[in-house]
Amino acid sequence: MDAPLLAIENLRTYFYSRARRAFIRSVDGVSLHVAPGETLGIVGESGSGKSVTALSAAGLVSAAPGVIGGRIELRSRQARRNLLDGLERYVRVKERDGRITAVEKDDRGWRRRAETLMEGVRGKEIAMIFQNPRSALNPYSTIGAQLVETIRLHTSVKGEGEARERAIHWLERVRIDSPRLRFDNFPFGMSGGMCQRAMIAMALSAEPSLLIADEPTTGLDATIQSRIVDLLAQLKIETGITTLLISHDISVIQRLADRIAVMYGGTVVETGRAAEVLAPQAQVRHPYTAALLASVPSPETIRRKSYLQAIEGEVLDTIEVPRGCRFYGRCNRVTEAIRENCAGLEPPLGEVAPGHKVRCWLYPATGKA
Amino acid sequence: MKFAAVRPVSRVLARELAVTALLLLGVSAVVFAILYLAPGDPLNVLLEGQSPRSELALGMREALGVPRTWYGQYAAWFGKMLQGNFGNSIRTGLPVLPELARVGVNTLYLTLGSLVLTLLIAVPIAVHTAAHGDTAGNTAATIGAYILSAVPVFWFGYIVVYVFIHKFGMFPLISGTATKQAQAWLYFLVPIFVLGTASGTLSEVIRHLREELSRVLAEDYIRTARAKGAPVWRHAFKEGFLIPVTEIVSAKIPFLLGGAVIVEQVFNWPGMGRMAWQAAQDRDYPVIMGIALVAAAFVRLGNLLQRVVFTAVNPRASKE
Amino acid sequence: MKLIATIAVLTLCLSAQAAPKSDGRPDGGVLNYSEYGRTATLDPITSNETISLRITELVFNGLVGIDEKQEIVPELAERWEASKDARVYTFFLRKDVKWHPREGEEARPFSADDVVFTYNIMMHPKTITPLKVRYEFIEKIEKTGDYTVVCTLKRPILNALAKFSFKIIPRHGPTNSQFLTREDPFVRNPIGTGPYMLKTVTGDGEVVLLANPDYFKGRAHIDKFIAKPFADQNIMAQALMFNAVDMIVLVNPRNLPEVQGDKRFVLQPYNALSYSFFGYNVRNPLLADRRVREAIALAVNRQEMLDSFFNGQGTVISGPFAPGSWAYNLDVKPLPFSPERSRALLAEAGFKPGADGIMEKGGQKLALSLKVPIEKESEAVKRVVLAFQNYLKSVGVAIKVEFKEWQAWKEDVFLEHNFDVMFASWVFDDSADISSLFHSAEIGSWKNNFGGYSNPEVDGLIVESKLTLDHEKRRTINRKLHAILADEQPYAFLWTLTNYSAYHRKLRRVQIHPYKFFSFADEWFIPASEQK
Amino acid sequence: MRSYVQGPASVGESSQLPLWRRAETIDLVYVGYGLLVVALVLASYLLGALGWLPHDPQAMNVGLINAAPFTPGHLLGTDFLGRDLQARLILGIQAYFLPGLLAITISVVAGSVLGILAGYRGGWSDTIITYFDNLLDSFPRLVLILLVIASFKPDIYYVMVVVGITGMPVIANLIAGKIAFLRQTNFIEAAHALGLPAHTVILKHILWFNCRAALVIQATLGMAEAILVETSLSYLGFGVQEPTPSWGNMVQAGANYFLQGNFWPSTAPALAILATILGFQLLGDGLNNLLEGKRGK
Repeated sequence: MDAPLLAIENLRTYFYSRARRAFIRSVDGVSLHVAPGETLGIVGESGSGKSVTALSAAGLVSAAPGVIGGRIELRSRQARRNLLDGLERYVRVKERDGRITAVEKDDRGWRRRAETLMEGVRGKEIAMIFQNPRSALNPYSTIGAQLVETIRLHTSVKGEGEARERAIHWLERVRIDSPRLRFDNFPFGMSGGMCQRAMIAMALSAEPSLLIADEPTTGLDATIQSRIVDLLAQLKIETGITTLLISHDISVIQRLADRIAVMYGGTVVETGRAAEVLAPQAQVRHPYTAALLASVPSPETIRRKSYLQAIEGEVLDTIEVPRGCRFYGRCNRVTEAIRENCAGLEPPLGEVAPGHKVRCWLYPATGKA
Repeated sequence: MKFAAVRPVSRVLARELAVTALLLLGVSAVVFAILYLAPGDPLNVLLEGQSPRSELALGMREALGVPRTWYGQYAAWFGKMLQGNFGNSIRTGLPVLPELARVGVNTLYLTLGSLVLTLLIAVPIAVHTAAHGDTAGNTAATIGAYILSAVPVFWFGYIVVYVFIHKFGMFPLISGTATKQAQAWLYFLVPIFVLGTASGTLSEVIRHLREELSRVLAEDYIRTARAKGAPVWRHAFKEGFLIPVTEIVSAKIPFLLGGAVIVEQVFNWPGMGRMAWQAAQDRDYPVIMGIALVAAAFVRLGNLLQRVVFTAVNPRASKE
Repeated sequence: MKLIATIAVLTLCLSAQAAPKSDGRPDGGVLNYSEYGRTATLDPITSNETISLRITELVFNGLVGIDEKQEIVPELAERWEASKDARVYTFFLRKDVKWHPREGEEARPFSADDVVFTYNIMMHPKTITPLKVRYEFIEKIEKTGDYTVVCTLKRPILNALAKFSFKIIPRHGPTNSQFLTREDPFVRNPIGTGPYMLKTVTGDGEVVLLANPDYFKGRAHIDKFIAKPFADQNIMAQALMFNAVDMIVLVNPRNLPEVQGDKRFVLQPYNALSYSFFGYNVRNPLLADRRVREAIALAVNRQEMLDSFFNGQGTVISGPFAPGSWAYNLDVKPLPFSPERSRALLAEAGFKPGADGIMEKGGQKLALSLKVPIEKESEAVKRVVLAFQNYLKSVGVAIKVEFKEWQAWKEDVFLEHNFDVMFASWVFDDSADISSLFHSAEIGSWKNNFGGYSNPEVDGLIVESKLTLDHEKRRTINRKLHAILADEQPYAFLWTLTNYSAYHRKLRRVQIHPYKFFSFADEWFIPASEQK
Repeated sequence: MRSYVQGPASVGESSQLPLWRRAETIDLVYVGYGLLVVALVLASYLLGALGWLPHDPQAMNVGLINAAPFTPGHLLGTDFLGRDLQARLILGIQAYFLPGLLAITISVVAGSVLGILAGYRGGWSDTIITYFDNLLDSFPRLVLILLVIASFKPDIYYVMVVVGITGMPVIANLIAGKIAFLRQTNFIEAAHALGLPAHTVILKHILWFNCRAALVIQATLGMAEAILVETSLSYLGFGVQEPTPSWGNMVQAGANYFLQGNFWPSTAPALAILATILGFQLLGDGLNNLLEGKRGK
């Protein structure tokens, strides 16, 4: 595998709840990498930290204390740098038996540092699209204007007329109906699907190296969803853009992702090529992934008309993180042999097959995590 | 960002002017009611010092063309007002409208000047607080602004006059056209400085701008703008700044006009405020009616500005 | 003021062409003087505020004038004759007087027609003027020649001559020659015969007057007078201290120490013929009893108030006359300050202190309402009124102070007589005529005897004093009146204040008329060196 | 440099920390100072009402005019009539207390009624009420009050009635806006769907839960404005009349000596006004942040 376009190592992004005077450990040591041209799908229940990981990558986390550790290596054509370079100079962390107990962060200093780091990256190298498109577009200016703005900001095209043509070209590529007319429309006059297409056009018009799609189809009704997924698939083929796709909807991930990372409680519990992770009867599978797949109607379950199983228990409260495996509370494949480990010691993310890692004591690691 | 089509703005203008006309009618009715219900007779200011045997008083009423019944008086006044004749001041005999026009300009100058100053102080504090949250700097500035807007206007005026006299050795009173003092333009600024800072509106302007801008900065489309690497300011400007500023400006004009009455007294400023006080004392009802209407026109003008900006900027509004 | 019975006339000023004054003093310079409040109208007939009267003094002349020694001197009338029965006066007018020229017009000569015109327009029913009441004693004025005028009175009155100082306006002045209303442009842009001509009234109410080159008494020294209106007396005082203005007409008592301390300025006292008093409404049974009124007067320490509120600038009085005037009876001493006598008198009048310390008689508490007009910056009035309340509290008289807005106060006092005690001060013109204050005929709406005081003996004396032509006889009558009123106490007579004007030292030979202020302004001058 | 410390995470989901532990310190300071001022105002009102004053506020010492603070017997000096400033300062708030409350009740109660009518009922009542609001807003505040007083009586209650009436539109717009917002999130339809009677929806859900913070803030601002308006009127001579003391007429009386260099008689009451109004403003801000949730950031 050639060098990854984006490599996230041991990323930590915490928030602070004044109500309970405790850290919300949204992203608690996540390591991921995306190869050029590849689409990595991150899946997991809401609250598993997948969106926060994406936002951290794009440097859009504004709440306190925000990103406090880890590295985000970007190796694209124009920019090769660690987006969190020098973070340690602005953050001092106190740990007690492996758990962070206090954080001191120079917000203003880090924000200035991050701005310089992100120079020419955010919006240019890394583009993002969001969940509810209608509110994500500036209601006070037309779709065309917002597109032209991105083009003139990030591409060599500076002339007004030229940029306008380029924008219309992109509207065509996202298959918006009558793009010349839509160019002068305001967001409130357009449907959710249409807005999302405009968002995608806007993101891609900057010709980014990496597209981060944070729940692009959630919030759209079913028929529109599938059309947007088709569009993304189409664009992936046409542009070969490297994508970081975040969704809680497994069917969307199945459809688009080359590789998959399953996140739970702020950590990656399983990662591997899509085919392996989602294979119907794979022997090696993390209990949480299995439970996730079981709760989604697949042709096979429809054929067997078997009931879908819901995963009992609630989503992990990332404030009181348990000592051992985070899924232990809801795991139904705990055996006596590994119970003691599962309860007391967090399993490492071991490689069970080339490129396929699982964080579970059922499959003790063959290689290093 | 091209403004929305001009047609909706003109529609708003038409509607707004109609509403303004109705409101001015309302204002004149309210003022007339107050004057009519008030005990005492507005003509007494002239009868002072002489015993008005009934026929003399009657003689005077005809002289002033004062019909008997109240609705007669109102109708007469209203009829004349429509042709731009606001009647004559009982005290000075001058026709009211030209006098108000001449004097109104000074008050307009004072009000707008102090409005600009209030914004010059309030905007940086509000924007900084909204953008960077409560730093020591902007909290101190905010509290300082709250203190300034809690200060009695005329007392602050005296402080400024005192400082001007003893520290700068200059007397902050604009002399009339008769004698030209050297830095005359400087003296024009002093009352504006006082009304601009101590008119009691500073705290609310800051609060309104800060709240609106904070709300907008938390909107999704601002996050998209940052994700796009576009300057946040260009996206937040319309909803986060332009509309709140026009809203608070149009809301605060009545207060500034009120403050003007005091500042004009302290600084001997020949404005409408001072005239209003004199007229209220003499119950010079043509002048009071005139001032109420012109002042109401000021306020409606501010409101019109706000409506026009809102419609022009906000696409959804112009489509209604 | 001696009444000149015969025609002996000093034709002081020759009728030569109006030349510059030959008193060797320099002409030129500008006088900025400040006024508190703004002029309404600038003509002598419709204006009823002292600010406007001061300006008309500069712009107009009367038939006769009054000099610093209160003597009657010729002005527009060179000489005059009075008939034996003092009912017909003939005035022989100067021939060399010209009206101020209007733009582009020649200056028109002054003649008898102007005098007749002034009288007629003044008395027209539709003209609204405070002068009607004062000149109702004139029956008619006729012209018997271009420069002779004959006035017939309804009845002979004492020093009638002094009353002929009313200002004469040109017959080509007002647009409406029948009657004068405030809408008439003449009211704002008058022309007269006086030492100064009105040039402009600026946007913010500043009145600019230029010296009249053809003034018949010789051109005034100072080139230009500028009246600057102020809305705030503190600012006005500072304006003087910082040379924004050269003169203040009436210095507020609280600013006296500040101005006194500065040797750049001259503090010139002038006794405006006026006195302050607390007036009683004797319709109230409690106050009908003379002893109660005297008790109140005794309980108030007037000298202490004078010293602490007005720097002692004023004299306590015992009767309704200004101390300087001939009618004041110096033998009648003002009531002393003695709370004990006051309590004794109240007891004698049958009052016993109630539970709350307030005097009671037959269940009725001696609680009186004191009505005072609100004037902006009437801080001196507040001090006197509140001190009055404080003093009376110590003798068991409860005073409820009610500040009323100016119009409402006048209606309460002069129209509805709905008050127990009121505070005010009377300002005289030049004659000591107190008939309108205490004569029982003057009781009624808008009449000056608001207290409803009637005493047949006083009525008789007043009428007698008005009719006698013999000055000495009149003096004794007035002195008798003074004694009775001092005893009857219809008012608690307080004091007469010394008014102070303050002006920059550069102003020389400043003589101030007690009432009209600028009567001798044409004599004032500024040395050449200081005429910046 | 901001620091965050992980406390004992044992606090259960339900028992959130009490409001005051959760709030930003700055908001606590604001509300604290505000409540202190309110307490002082109440205390001085009681002191005044019960008459427990260091000196008789009306007793004049004509020899001791405008005495400086710390003169023997008068801690804060005396005013232009030699009356004790300290006693008058304590009594000075009394002039505002009841009239101020009157102004607040008028604007809050009447304002709410109008707001509800306009927002909830909508239709023609909305247009009429917006017309009425605009009408009241069209008057320059002080000129209208001046007119009423000069025509009727310079009485603090008249002033406060006018201040109350002209304060109605602000609250009416506020509530109508809130209702429009709630309608947008079809909160009101949901409440109806639950079969809640109209008055509970209005009173409990709209007014109490949603608008109470805004109403409290408007009330504090209303009191602040009442004081400032009276002070301005005192300068024009139409404020609270002597001999009753009010901070406004004390500042005015003292200001006459200001330009001559004697600052104290007007500075003392001005500082009192300043501290009180600052207290109301900060109380308003603090409550707003606590009740309406975190600032936008």
